[in-house]
Amino acid sequence: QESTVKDATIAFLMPDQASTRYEEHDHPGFVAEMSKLCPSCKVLYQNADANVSRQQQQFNSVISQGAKVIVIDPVDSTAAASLVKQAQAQGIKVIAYDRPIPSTPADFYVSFDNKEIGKMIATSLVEHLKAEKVPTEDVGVLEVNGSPTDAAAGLIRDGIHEGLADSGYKTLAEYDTPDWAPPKAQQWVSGQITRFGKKIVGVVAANDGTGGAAIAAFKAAGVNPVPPVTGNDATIAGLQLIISGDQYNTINKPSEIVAAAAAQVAIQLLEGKTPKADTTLFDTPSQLFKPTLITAENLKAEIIDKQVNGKPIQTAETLCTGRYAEGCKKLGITE
Amino acid sequence: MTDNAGNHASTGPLLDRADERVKHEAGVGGALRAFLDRVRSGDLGSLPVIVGLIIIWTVFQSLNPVFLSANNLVNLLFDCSTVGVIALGVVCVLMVGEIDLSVGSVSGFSSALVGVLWVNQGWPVVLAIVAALIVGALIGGLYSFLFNRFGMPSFVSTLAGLLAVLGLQLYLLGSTGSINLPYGSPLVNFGQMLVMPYWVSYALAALAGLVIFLAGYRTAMRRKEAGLSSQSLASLVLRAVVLIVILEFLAFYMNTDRGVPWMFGLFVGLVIAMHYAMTRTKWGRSLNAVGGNREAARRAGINVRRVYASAFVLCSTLAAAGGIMAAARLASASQQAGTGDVNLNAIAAAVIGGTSLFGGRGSAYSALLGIIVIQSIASGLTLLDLSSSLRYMITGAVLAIAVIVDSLARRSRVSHGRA
Amino acid sequence: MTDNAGNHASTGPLLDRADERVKHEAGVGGALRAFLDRVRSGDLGSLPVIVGLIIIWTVFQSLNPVFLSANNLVNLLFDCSTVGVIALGVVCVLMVGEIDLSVGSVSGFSSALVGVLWVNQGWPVVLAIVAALIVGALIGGLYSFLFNRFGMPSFVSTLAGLLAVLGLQLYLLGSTGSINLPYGSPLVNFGQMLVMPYWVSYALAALAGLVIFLAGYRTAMRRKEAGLSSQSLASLVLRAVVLIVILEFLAFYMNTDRGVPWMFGLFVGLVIAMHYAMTRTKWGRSLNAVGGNREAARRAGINVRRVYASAFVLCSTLAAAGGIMAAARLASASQQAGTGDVNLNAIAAAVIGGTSLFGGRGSAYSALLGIIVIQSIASGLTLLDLSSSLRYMITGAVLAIAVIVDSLARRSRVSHGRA
Amino acid sequence: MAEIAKETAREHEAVLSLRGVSKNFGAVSALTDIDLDVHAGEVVALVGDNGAGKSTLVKVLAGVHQPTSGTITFKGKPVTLSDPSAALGLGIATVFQDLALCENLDVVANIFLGRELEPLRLDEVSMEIRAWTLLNELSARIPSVREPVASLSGGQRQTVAIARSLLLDPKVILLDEPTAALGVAQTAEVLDLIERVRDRGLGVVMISHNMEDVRAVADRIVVLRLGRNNGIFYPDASNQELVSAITGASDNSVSRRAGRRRAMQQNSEEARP
Amino acid sequence: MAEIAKETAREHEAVLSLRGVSKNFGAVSALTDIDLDVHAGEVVALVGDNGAGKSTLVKVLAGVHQPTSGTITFKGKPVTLSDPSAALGLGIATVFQDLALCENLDVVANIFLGRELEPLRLDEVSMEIRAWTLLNELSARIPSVREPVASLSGGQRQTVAIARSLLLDPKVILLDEPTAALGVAQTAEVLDLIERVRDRGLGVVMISHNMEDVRAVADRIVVLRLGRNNGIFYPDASNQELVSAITGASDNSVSRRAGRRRAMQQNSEEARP
Ligand SMILES: Nc1ncnc2c1ncn2[C@@H]1O[C@H](COP(=O)(O)OP(=O)(O)OP(=O)(O)O)[C@@H](O)[C@H]1O
Ligand SMILES: Nc1ncnc2c1ncn2[C@@H]1O[C@H](COP(=O)(O)OP(=O)(O)OP(=O)(O)O)[C@@H](O)[C@H]1O
Ligand SMILES: [Mg+2]
Ligand SMILES: [Mg+2]
Repeated sequence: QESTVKDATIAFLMPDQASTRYEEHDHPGFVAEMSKLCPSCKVLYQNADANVSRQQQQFNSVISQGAKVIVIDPVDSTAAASLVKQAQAQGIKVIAYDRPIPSTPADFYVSFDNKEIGKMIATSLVEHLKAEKVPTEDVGVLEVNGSPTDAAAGLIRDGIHEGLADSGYKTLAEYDTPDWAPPKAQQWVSGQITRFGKKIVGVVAANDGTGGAAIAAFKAAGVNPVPPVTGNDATIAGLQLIISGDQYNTINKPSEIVAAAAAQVAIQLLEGKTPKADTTLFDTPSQLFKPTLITAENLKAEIIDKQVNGKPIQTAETLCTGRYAEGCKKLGITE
Repeated sequence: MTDNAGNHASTGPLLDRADERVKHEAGVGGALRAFLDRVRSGDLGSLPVIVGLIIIWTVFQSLNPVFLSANNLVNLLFDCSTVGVIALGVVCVLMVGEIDLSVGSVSGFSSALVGVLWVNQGWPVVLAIVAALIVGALIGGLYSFLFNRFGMPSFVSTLAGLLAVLGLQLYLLGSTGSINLPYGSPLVNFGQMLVMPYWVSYALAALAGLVIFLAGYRTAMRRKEAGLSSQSLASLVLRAVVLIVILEFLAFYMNTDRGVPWMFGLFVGLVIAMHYAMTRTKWGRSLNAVGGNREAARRAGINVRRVYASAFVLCSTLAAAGGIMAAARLASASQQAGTGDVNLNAIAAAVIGGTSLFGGRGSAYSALLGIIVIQSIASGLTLLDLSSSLRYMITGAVLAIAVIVDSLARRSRVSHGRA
Repeated sequence: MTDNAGNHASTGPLLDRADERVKHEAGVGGALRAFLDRVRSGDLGSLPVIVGLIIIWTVFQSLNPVFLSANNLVNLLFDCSTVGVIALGVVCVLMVGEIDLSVGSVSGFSSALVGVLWVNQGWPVVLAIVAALIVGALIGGLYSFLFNRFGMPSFVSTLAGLLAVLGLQLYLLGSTGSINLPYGSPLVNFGQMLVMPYWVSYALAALAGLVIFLAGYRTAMRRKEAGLSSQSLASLVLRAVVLIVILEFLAFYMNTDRGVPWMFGLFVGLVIAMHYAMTRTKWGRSLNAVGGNREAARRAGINVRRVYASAFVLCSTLAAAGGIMAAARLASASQQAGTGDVNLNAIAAAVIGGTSLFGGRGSAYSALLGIIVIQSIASGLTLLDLSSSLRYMITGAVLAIAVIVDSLARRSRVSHGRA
Repeated sequence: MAEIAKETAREHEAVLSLRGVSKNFGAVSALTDIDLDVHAGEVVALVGDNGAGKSTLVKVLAGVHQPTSGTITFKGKPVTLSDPSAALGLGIATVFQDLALCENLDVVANIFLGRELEPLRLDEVSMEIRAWTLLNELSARIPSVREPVASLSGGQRQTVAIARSLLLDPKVILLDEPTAALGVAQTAEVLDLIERVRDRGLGVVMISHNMEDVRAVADRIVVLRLGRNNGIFYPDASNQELVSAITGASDNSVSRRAGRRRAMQQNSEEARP
Repeated sequence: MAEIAKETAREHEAVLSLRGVSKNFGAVSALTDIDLDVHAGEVVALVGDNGAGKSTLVKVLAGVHQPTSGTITFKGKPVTLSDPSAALGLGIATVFQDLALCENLDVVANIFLGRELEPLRLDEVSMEIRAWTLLNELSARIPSVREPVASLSGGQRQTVAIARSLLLDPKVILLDEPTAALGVAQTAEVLDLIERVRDRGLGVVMISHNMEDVRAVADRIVVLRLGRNNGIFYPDASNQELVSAITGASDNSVSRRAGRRRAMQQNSEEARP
């Protein structure tokens, strides 16, 4: 269903490199949908590398290049308000993507909900612990958050707090990982293992990188079995750790779906239509997608078997290399 | 001991032209020939960096014609100003052979402070800005205390400062994450849209040329009177005219779009003031001397500690100013402000512009030139659709190329014995 | 011109004790007195840093008794090794008065390379490691080419390298983000759990003392024979015994937990090798000379370019090695590896340990001491429940305090005319 | 040691006087118990072997080093010279052996370092004229005063350092081997200059290894040896006397060399018909 | 200019010879069209005013600077001295005026810099012994050879630099004001040393401002003036002759000073009863 819009320029501004999703999933997904809807349109892609002023620069630059719609995943949700104002003053539409822009309503908002993600991984871990009948007294979980200077990490942290709040499990200690750097997370978790030893019954880590680091810390300390560790982003490394039984869960955000939705909204805005909204968040018409929680149980169904844009999220070949082949067999991914 | 200065104006060779081994050229033609000589021997000042810059601009323009559009250049000027002011402070500490790794943190902290005091606490904006500048100055004062009193290497003290001040910034913004500065307030307008009225930009361009000419003329007259060699009137006029033409053209080109940002005007004003201070005041002399040979400066009776202190304080204060400008530009004081590559960019701008890390060599203009190089690369690359990995690689490569020209020129200067 | 070395052993004062203005002390008591004299005059080597370290340890231990537990110390040793190896390379470039800002990127890139070649491409692990080290060396080679051929300041070339290599790392890992290194593989075991068998650690501790004693004894004999002053047997024995006792105790304490990690053994081995190379080989002499006075070294016929090249190559290679060790420790090659504060920590470790940023002063041990200081602070703080903002502030403050002791000592050395 | 007639013409109170000054560097005692007096209108030559402590003594007087013990009296008042600016403030100008110039600055800037004309708007023209005047007075041949000092020859630098010290109106001038790198003409100018400033009533301390120069301008010759006072001589002391005070032995390489040369000359004279 | 008898005893081919060598630094021509020959077993003294270009010439010969034009011939073969190691490789050892020592290294390390014994396991004991021997030969008084050179006095450093140059077995030694900072005893030793190496058949170029020293050891005196050759003299030339070649005028500050002093002495003698 090709649109009537021709030759428009649309910008797609992503925030950082902390996970590969933006360049591996969001951007390709957006471009794919766009080329279906409007083959003559031009998509400008930029990644701000977690730098607010660079994002501002990129924002100005795409305006100079004649972008009429800007899809932005803000590095700093609060600071992006001025960008929205600036664009809207020039008649340019802004779609907030992934992270909301609370103080100034954008024209539309499509997203997975970061706070929800935090809550999901935490709740899932708690349920798992309860199912395993881990007692709540005298033990607790560690919480490894994202970068202290990253607003998205703050949202995830809030979600995790919510998820852990009434679980009965104490939070033994929590840590904001500078720059999301796994080595820092590892060093911190190692320290906590020395401190709390067997008291640690689980780790809520805000992404797969820090989760993997927590696992490495346990392995290095000779803890066996490793207590359940969460993750987020469904990276290959994270999925493989789930396959090998080292990591408990991760979050799959089939970003292609959200990206495609953003593309559709962008075209509708260009056509002058009002895109259909599910709900309104921060005065912004919004469309929210629910991420999927991945554990060993549903990994095959959600990652290998489910098709997004005609291809699976990951293939068995990429995941089941080398020492993961065995785990794959156990989960029924490969024969 | 004797005091018979002046009145050598009689006959014979000029006072400073007595040595027969030195070739001298006179008049406009002579000035040109001397210039070519200097090009050949590699004594070029900032010319090589400018050549590097022109190469970069040509390449980016050919890749995307938006690059040299007035609109994009105006954005470039806005973006240069914030880190540029920080780099200007860095030039000061580099001049004395020290370093400040915490300029990024200090800039972020001062923006947070302005946000908290102004928006959250309701102070008048001017007071908030002054408070932030004072706090910046105090941080610099602390470094200079650690340096002068304990001899702590500035690399270590400012690294500690980097961490501690970042902590303060996070602490200040802790509950809110980031604070939006009110849109439409004078500060935000200044950072985002305020440009000079056209006539002001034209007038300033003309003024610059005029001042250069008058200062040159006055000096030339005094030198002539005193029996020293002096620049010819023709070459003075030529220089002033060329300068005015270039500046007026730039102003005109910017004025086809929004115009010249006041923020950039402030930056250039600070650069010029700093240049004056560094070259034409006793303080600047001391700065150069301490950077060149600390012990010699001390033996000349210079209060070395005070010079260090002034450099550190100035650097932190300018970093704070740069941070406030960045906050104005972004209309927000955020936790990310000042993190990431602000530090490295500010120091790199100074170094790329030609200021030495080892002290005693540098100029205020190096901050201006260096930051324009860095921001041109950044801006040029945002106009190309590149993945982050490619962007990093290309930024690195372009940076190296931009500096190779300068390095080669400096090399030839060394081989001509003028390092 | 003459060649009558040797055989001054007859009568009269020793060859190097002829000057009556110099006080000399003999024997064990004398050695002690000389030591106290040195303490008073501030000529202390690494003692002040060690004092700073002890202060930090005491404070952290009193805050959380887990800090000095063998378990935590073993973790500390593991963590020190990775950045420590990088810092060791940084010492090399600092020695010649240059800098390498890209060690972090290079370490991250080499870990990515090992991940890709070994895990994804199925190369044998040793080959992958060798390939990564070679690529590291090539990067260093490129810097030295830019430096020697174009005279590009290393600050700029390695800054460009920082960006370009980071781009390469992102590109390599682009499709996967991060690569898990297989648990249970020898590399990961090496990085995570491999410790020395108890007898090896005890034997190595004893060996160290023995080697020190024998080398000292041989030198003392040769010096005595040649008519030079020499250390007394008693003081040699004393030193060796003290060293052995300390080392054996440390080994014993570590062995109450897991034991001494081989990775730390590798690090210390590299430090000792580098120390030997820097103090006892012609290359090390050249490194010191070039760092102290480049022109003097050149006039002495030293191939200055080769010395710079060796420093840059060694630095990048060690950075690559450090990156591989970090990947082994984390069991993963990730996009974040080497970013963040790896650069700054590595350079800071060298500087805190006492290596000068200006060249010509430093030692391999500074990497060891400096990284222990930095990691002790980090480790001590992980044991306290602190918010990020407080953590940053305290890290900064503790860092400053740790170095103040050294700075004070160095100051007193200057005022005693031994800077 | 001979009395000289001029003695009475001079003020008797010393401008600068040292008592029991010692200076240790770690285990090395560079100066031990030094006494020294400098009167107004007097040239005191300080001589001694290499490493005798002459420069250390000058640095103590210039405030560069602090003495380990001992007292310094300036115009009758005890003073502590805690740093060079204190010494400069009292009117003690110094030309250091290692010159202490800023290589990155040009000649004018070096000459006026620390005492620039018009702090807020340097008067470069007047400074340049003054610099040329001073340099010409010293017969220096410097191609341009606007080149950094790094490009000057050894003697040119020394001239710049001397020119520096003449700028203020000092009470005492300390010259540490001021003519070591100078050409014959420049040396003659400097010796003239020393006599001129002496005649203007300044106290001058000059260090030199050139006995001829020393004898030419000095009113009193103070010998240091291994960091200790080793006698005071007057210009009419014989070379032999001076040299043996300096080297601490009458049989030294100087006398041996002189002896050898005499012998050779005699030989060749005898060999000639 | 007088002939000397020893002439025939020497080899006639020059070890080192320069033709038409010029060197410009930017707009300054430091050397213009210099010709110079150094024979084996000959001491050539290079004299000239400050800034005459002597050190520049030595640096050209040592490979530190590349000449702008002109040819250098070593043992009859034209050579390009592209860097100091090329010159050292040919056997040209140099003591520079600015000494070129590494202040952060100790005396032994400086003396042996670039030619350490046993590259992979420095033989510190032998090096130290050798260093003491060399230094004692030069009558140096150095408290300890294990202190960094930074703590040495000016003369001590110069001795270290001279000791350095004796280490290799050079064919030609270039000495740029080797005795400027030396005490009387050390100067005598160095002059002795120059004669010894000359007698061993080495070519020696010595720069000095001390005419007495020059005349004492030089076989030939080459005068530079403002970067040009300004005549060749033999040791028996009169002081007057030499000085006017150096300064370029027979009425110069040296002769004026000498005249004044003579007049004064006569006055005072006349005044005496
Ligand atoms: N690197 C350089 N750059 C520019 N000019 C230089 C450089 N080196 C020397 N000169 C100039 O060349 C001239 C000759 O200097 P040189 O050092 O050879 O003199 P010199 O004869 O050794 O004098 P002196 O007796 O004072 O040591 C001087 O005028 C000096 O200013
Ligand atoms: N900063 C220092 N640290 C250690 N020792 C020093 C220091 N300065 C000087 N010395 C020592 O003090 C002694 C005296 O040095 P000084 O420079 O005063 O000698 P000098 O009389 O000036 O000799 P010269 O005639 O060679 O210039 C020397 O042995 C020297 O090694
Ligand atoms: Mg001296
Ligand atoms: Mg010279």
